[in-house]
Amino acid sequence: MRTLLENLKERFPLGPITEQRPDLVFVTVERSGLRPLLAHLRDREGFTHLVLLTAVDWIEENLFQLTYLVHDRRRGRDIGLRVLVPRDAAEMETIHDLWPTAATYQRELREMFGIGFPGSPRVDEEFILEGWVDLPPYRRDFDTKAFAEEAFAHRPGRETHDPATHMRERLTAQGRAK
Amino acid sequence: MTFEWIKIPQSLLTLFIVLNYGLLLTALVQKIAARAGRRHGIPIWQNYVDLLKNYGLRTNITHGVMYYLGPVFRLSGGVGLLLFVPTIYGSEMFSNLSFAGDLILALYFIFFGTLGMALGAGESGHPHAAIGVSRGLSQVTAAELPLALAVFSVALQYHTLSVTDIVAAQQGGVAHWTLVTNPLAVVAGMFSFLGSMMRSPFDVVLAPQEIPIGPPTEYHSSYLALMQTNRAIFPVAKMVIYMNLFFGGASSWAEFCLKIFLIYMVSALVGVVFPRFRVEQSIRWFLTWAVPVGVAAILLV
Amino acid sequence: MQQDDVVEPRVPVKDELKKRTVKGPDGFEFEVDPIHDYYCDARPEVRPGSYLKIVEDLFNWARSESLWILGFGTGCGAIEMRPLMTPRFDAYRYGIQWRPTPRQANLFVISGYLSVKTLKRVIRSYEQMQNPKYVVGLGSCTVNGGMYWDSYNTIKKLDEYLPVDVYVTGCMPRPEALLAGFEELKRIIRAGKGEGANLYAKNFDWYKANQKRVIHDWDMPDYNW
Amino acid sequence: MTRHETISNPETVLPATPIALAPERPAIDLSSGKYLKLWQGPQHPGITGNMSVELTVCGDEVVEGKTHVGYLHRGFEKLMERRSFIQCFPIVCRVCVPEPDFNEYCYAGAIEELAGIEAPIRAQWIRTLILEMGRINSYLMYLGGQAGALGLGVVGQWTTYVRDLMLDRFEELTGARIYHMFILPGGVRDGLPEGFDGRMEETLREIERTMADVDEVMFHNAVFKKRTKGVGVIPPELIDAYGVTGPNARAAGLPNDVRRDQPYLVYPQLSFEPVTATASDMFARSDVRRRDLLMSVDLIRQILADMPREGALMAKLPNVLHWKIPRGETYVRGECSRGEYGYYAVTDGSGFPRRINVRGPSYTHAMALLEHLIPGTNIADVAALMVSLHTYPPEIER
Repeated sequence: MRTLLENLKERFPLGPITEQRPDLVFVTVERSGLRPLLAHLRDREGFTHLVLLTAVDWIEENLFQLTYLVHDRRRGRDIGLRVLVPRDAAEMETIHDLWPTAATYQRELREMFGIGFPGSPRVDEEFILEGWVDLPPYRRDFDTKAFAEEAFAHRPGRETHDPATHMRERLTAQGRAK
Repeated sequence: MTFEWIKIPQSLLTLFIVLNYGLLLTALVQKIAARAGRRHGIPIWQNYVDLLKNYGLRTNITHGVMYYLGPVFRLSGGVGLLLFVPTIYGSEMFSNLSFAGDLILALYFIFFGTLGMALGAGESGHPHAAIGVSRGLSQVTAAELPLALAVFSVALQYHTLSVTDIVAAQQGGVAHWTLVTNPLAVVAGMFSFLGSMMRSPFDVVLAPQEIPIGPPTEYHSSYLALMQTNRAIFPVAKMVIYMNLFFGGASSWAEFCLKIFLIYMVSALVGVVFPRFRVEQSIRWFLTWAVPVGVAAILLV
Repeated sequence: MQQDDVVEPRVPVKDELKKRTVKGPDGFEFEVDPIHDYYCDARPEVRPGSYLKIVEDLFNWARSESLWILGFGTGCGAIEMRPLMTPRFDAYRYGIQWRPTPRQANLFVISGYLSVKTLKRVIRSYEQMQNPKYVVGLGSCTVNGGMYWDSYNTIKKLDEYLPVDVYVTGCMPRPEALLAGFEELKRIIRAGKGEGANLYAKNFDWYKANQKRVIHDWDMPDYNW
Repeated sequence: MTRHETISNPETVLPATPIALAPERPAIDLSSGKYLKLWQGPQHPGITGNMSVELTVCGDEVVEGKTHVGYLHRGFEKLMERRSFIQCFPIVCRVCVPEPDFNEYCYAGAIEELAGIEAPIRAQWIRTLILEMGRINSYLMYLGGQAGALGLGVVGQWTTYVRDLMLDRFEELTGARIYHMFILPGGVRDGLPEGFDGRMEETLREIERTMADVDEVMFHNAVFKKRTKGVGVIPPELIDAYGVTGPNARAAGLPNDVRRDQPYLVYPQLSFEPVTATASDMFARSDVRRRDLLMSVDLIRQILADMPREGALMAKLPNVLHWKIPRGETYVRGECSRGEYGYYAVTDGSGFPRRINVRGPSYTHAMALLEHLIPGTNIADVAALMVSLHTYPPEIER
């Protein structure tokens, strides 16, 4: 893995590198540098298997982190490529021509995060949700509890406890005494 | 030949007996098939309850006249088939209207119900029904071919088309049955029988996993109940033909019940252990296996 | 419930469902209105039982002994349906069978949570079943949301949308619990109280308003059967 | 990177060639009257779980198929973001119904890795045991489904019967039939009950007996062979394009098995060889799964023979009510019965996960791959084809 990273560093501008496990590395790359790097990894280094493509919402920094995880089946190692895109103009290049299956992931991201992938097949079709009218649900600023309370009828009588207070009251002496 | 009016209540009695026997028989066979899957299966009277429930449903909807007539045609196919062949050989009471019809009429009745059903199901407008109908018609046609050949072979053998005469010729012990005297025709006929019983491997017409459940998809309440009635009568009627042609007929109700049960078990046991053919595969199967046997049966007579 | 409470669909109708003119293979032009061509949207009516009590009792007995379940696994509860119909539990013994089409089924087992998308299909399937018909809610998630009480995509209270006869709680309910639920349902039917379909017809506007409140892309007729 | 030398002949490993996309098909003119739209599902007995395939058929041939999912979406990934790490534990298993233990393992593994905890050795053995038991369950269900989709219902009866026996063992061990909630972050809830080994051995023998019957009725059945051989072939060059993993890839000749390629838990100490086939059709896929099932039976015997009976079951956890995990991200994978199952977890230093993404194998198999395989098949084969990819919709949409 070390040699691979050295190699990559020579050819591509790489951002911060996290070595999570001996066989798993996360690398931050520029938005524009992603495609050539992915193509290189796929064709030259044997990372032929796209494991997943997903996003993380860093709302505090106003960024979406896209994670492209590719896997080298022969050597049993993974590289995760992190790409940061701004939240308000969330758009990314499609990679469905490198991996046709990526189109599914991109459809999901389009729907659940509102990240656009122009050119990806059927990307604007509804994937999981149907008739959704609110914010894309996986965004951090979408509050599922408030939405559920507002949208659905609830049966009265359901109690929700905060675990910490509940435990304190049940377990400690003064809590029980109360 | 004069027509005796007493024939009509007598035939109705036959019909009644056969209906009850059919309901119990299908339940019994389902129970036996369930045993193969290590289950107890349905109660023996379940078919009666289902029938009663379906007649007792409060709503039904229609898709047009043909939709109404589909189950009616199907039922009249079954009833007609039953009534024009002698159920019990030698019994004046249960030979029904067989003086009037012959084998050709019986063959026609076997097909008649299917055609009526096809029209009715086609009008229901459900795509699964339409696909089921097209599959059903092509498969039934393919399955009918060996039966027709077997029937010709038997007719040539006994020089008659009258079912009563054919049965009469087979009396006097197992050695006189067509099963022994013309085995090839029996094999061809039984192949066709498997194909027409709507059990695996030839049940792609109904195929709940593919086109649930084919032609009857849209049928419900009393339409369905009518079809269930037919489902009890028609197989038995068909097996009566087979019994008369190949297995020496029956001279008492006990013999009748036993022989019908055994013939039914053939298809049930095959059905339990086989998955189903696709429609073009089953047609090819009939053409490559059953039809040559039928042709051979004709040539050897 | 007043008519003006009915929520208008908030999502535009899909293109394929719009009214349009189609040219057939023989050059013949005809108009297609997918939503209204294929379905009958007459309001359901309350159907009283038989005039004679003894006949109705007999029918109710037959209904209770011949429960045909619609083969629609709506949620994770569907996984316990298989053991239910196989050697260990063998529900066929009690007259319970699968039917693959809603037309022939008369018992709808809502097997677990219903997402909004499934709810739409469930309503349509339910409306295609013939009166009398019964609904069994399976799992805690149909009662009050269960595990998914704060999920944005599952309904929390099934009886707002469909008339429910029996709830079987648990996550996941065991097949034994299901069999007990069916026995309870049989008791209800025999007592002549399994009138869910009539309840639905009677409170039709209320059910419809509830359904439309959660299904934003209502692109089907109000009642189809 | 030392293990890759053990990997068998490099010829089977795919060269990095340009990906062949599905051939462009002429647009389908639905109003021409030549085609028929046919929905399989969601209310359809031939569909695996609650999903649907929108078929465009021309005669008996399917010209286009589109998968529609979302009927089971509960928003787990969102719900986990508002539950503390220990509160997530009871809901993760519900992501995938027929084989829930992988969710528990992957979640626990990811959390342990990010929090720097190591599960005790004995707990790891028990985890492996549970995962293999779950695999057997899942395969039994698959075999019944595959036979049932072709009209051979009796196999489903038999396999569900032995699956019930296996569920009894699960119940003994964990107290539940379906959702076991046994693999906690930090370890497992309990050790094996007394006499478990003996009863497990009986169950395994019963499974082997049933599998012999299934072999006879299903795999040596002329009609079954006729229906499955040469149907639904996944070309080996499309394996990477469509992210095919697990038995589907192994049936195409690629010895891809996470248990051996990136061993986790105690798999390095067990001896096994990935099961492969070459034909890559429906028959090969079911055969690979049948042999894999028998291999799992063998693995369970190995585990029960070798596992330590004494020792801790839980690592020491911090107070779970105030459990905070520093910022980090990881991906933990395992080989479940359908392929590669993985959890991608991101933490941000708070008491809640920042993001958890479930990577289920059905996600790629049922969506892009199925849509690629369907055109050109017969309507009658669609249900069987879908079952043969072994897809479970709850893990697609979570």
